[in-house]
Amino acid sequence: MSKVGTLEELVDLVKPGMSISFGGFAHSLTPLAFVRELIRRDIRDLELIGIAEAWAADMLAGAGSLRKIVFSNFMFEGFGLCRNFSRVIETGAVEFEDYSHFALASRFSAAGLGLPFATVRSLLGSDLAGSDDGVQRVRHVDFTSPFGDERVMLLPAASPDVVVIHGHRGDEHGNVQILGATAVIEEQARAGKTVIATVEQFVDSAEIRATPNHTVVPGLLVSHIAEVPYGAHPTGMFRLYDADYDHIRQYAEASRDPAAFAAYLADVTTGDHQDYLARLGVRRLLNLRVDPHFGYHLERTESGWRA
Amino acid sequence: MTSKVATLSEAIGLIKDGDSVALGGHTLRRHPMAAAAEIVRQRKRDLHLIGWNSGIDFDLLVGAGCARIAETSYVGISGFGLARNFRRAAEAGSIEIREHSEISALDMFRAGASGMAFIASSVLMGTDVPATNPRIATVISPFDGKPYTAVQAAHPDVAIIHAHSADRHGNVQLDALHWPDNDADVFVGWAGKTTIVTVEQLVSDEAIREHPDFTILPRDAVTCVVEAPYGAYPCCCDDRYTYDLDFVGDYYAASADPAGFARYLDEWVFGLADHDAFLQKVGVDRLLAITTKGAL
Amino acid sequence: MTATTEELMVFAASQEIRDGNTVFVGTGLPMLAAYLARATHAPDVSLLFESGIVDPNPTHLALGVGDFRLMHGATSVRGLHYVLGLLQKGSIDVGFLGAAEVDRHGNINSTIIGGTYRHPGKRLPGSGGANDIASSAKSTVIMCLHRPERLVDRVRYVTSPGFLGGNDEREQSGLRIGGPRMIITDLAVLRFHPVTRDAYISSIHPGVDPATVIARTGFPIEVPSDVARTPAPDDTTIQLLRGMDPGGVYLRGR
Amino acid sequence: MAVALAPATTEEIMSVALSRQFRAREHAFIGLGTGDRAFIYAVGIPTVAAQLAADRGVDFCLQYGTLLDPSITGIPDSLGDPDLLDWECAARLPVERCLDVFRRGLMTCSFISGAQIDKFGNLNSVRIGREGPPKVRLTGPIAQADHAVFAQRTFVIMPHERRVFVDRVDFISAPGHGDGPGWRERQGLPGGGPDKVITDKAVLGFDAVSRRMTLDSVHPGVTVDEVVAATGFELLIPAGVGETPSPSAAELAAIRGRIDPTGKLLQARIK
Repeated sequence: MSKVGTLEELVDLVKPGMSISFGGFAHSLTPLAFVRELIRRDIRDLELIGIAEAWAADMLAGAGSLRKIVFSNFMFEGFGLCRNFSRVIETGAVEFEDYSHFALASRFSAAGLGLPFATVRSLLGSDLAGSDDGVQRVRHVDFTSPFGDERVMLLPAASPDVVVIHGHRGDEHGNVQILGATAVIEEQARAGKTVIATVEQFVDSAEIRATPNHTVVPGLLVSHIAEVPYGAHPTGMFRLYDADYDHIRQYAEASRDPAAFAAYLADVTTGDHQDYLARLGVRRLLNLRVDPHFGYHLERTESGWRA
Repeated sequence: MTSKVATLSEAIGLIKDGDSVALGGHTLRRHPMAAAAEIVRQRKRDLHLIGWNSGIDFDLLVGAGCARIAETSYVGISGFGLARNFRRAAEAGSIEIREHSEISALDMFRAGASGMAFIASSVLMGTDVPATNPRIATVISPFDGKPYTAVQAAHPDVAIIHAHSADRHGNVQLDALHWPDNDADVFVGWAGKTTIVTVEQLVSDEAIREHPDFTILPRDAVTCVVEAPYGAYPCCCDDRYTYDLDFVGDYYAASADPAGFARYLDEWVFGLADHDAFLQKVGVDRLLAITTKGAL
Repeated sequence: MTATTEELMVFAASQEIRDGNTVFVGTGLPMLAAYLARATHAPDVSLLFESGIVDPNPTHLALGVGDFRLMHGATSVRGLHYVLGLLQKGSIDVGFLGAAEVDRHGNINSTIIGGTYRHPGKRLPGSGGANDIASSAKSTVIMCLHRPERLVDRVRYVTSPGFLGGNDEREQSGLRIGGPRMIITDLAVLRFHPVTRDAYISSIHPGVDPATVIARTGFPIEVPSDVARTPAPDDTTIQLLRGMDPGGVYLRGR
Repeated sequence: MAVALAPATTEEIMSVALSRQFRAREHAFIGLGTGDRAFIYAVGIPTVAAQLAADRGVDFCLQYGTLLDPSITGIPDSLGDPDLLDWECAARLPVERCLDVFRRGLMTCSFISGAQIDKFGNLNSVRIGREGPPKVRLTGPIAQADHAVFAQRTFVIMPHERRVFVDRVDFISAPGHGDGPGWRERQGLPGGGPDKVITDKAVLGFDAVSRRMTLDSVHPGVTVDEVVAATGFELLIPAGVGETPSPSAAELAAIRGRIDPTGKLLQARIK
């Protein structure tokens, strides 16, 4: 059976109530075409397990798609708070668990290795692993190493029902290649019960085999894959297109107010991804092109190039 | 170093009515189509078009009434057939055609690029071509007393080529050195008194300096550079994008008669403010469909 | 040429980096401090970013640790788990931390402002890598604004552990190494008593009135009459710094 | 067990006839024309002929436009420019070097065609109509003008029709033997000019003395009268004109099984 599907077919795999995790870090690599389609379908009651995919978290929080957020940090680097995310916690609309990056990444890593728990030193002494009314904030066990008196913290492995990643290119076998810093995508993909990939481009498998070092997630881990150009917009893809900072500013402004944000969501989820791109327009997409030397967008000024 | 970056409108504004204008590219490859459309948009007249293997670029300009002379070895729309606007103008006698073979056409650019007054060889002898073209004459070699064909150097008032990248100083690059027809564009570019280069992308100085051996025209050879993404569309652009044969087919159909072509011009050239508007009308989907799956 | 407050803070932070150190860097002033150290006295410093980027040589200023501008010239680009794993292994000499709220024992809160954990007045982004750095770097340098509501007796929520309740509480909790070395504010530099782990004023910035420092500290603190002044960067250093942030993205005071 | 093969097609007969013209060592130039019949004549038949000759041991260097010795088994689905970049070959020559191969006389043979040919083998791909604006404007001389000057021998491959085989072409875009004996020498043309004309009806050559076109052989099933009727000038017809040899079973098997299994070349099944 072919792993290749359309974006719509891939989103069909996500059911209400599932736990889900998205690849991405700050303003990069986030499968946001997938997220917009999730929101368009109004799939709710999801448990998001996330490290730094601020965009997925904030959009889904703002769309009311989430029942619970398990996370280590969501902020829009350079633009401040993720306001929808903050709002759903401040209003008590969702359950939540706080981790550090390493603690949560270690939970994914443990699941990927088939281990029952991760052993970390992070969270010792801090309030992250505290309790409220006798209930642990995060499931953990303070543990003394059997090889001495060293204290460590044990955290259960985390295996999301669905992990969705976005890559630079992939093939029909589900091999996914990603350039640049790949955040936690390797760990997430190994941890997921079902791994879904969207990629900027499909290429022939021979291309993949010629550059195996770029393959961050091998096809054996990926159950479904779709070609979705600009699938990370408004986040960027290193060496392909930069984050759309104008769009990010607009988003940050809209997210200050629930009504304005609802209007934003309605706009970006009208029609399918092709419609979304058509509304953005060719020039806007071209403006995100990267300089081939640096791999990110440069602005030309009278005196030279400005990042 | 002063910046040589210009808008397409500014660059094409350098062309005066009656100028000789050389266009790079060949068959359905890398013709400077965004520039050609802007020439039409600015309603230039009486141009003397010069090329070596011409196609939809010449046909568009001739069909729009911009040209008085067409000088090249071939005008056709590749697999589709004869260039219909060009053919109509030729048969109506509204355009003067100065014939070349491919070698003689390249020789005029090579001579122009390298400062030779002419290049003599055995091309075109015995053909009726020299009679059509004042640039071609017979010379008797003082060394062996034999006749040769002399092709006079071309120094077009304006030369326009489409390339892959350039920095703001005007250093122009192609993605690879050894694609077969690069050198023809190099000669065309060098030969111009004024040389306009449209590029897929303006890039940093560092990007150019990373592969200095890919620079086909140093800044001295270039008057201005213009960023025109998909600037060869609907022609192909090497490893960046392939041609849009559907678009070419529609063009070909529209060019079947003058009225149809006038509608084409209204819809695709005069009706659009600039190249950006053209791309927006073509649409993201269509551009993505022809874009090459890039190598990492 | 007079250094602005931000430039003074960055210079002070850069002085904490020794040549050959491995430094865990975040966005903003710490990033500039690390670049400055590398450009001056610590050419062999290695810089790590939680996004997985190892020792880049950026040409343009990055807006964050996930910014592609940080990718340029990196010696290695790995995952987040990989670089944070290096922390836990004990390979990081200095980690930089920002803080919405920090207390007299160097504990940091970057999770909530006001209210309780379950019902926060304002919810902040959360730990991210901060807790990991605070838990496992050999030493940390904290940078924050000197305001009574930010420099407090005890943080409302410990996102990133300092010395916890002081004395040897940090060690007792299982955190065997590390702890904050100093707090650099916009008014002063604070360090920690080796036994009690209480913060004290180590120096105040040039031109700052000791009374202001006392008034803007949210817990009782002394400023000795002979208190040292924080060393200011020379003109060359200031120029170097300004060249790193020509747009004044982080050095806003300019 | 012998396999019964369908009778040879006209294109197969033409290919085999052409293949027998080659010498021990050839550097042949094949243009990259596209479009149905023109493609079969300009690319398909020369390619098949060259392969058959190579099977017989002819040392063939084939040049397709700027590509040197591309792999024939890997002929792309389309000969458009982007596809040519992917066609495996020994070298992709800059077009300048490629045309210099002509100019230096390295090309032993080339294959050309046109809208008109006359009794001296002059070709026209520029215009129909001698004076004033053309009745029909054609594509232009392209590189054919160059091969016709420089190639040691050119092979003309044309459809045999009266309006194509004319007494005198309206415009010489690729020179043949001009107006007869000594003409090429007087013009200073280094190449040998047209050697054979292969049509869908016959194989024709040029008389060694008069340089006029002669009938060498008619294809199986074609009469001499039919050829004469399809020729718009007086053809020299030697006594006892024979029949073009039919392809052998081995040649047919090679064409259909190995050289052109999908009909790309001889049926223009190419994009």
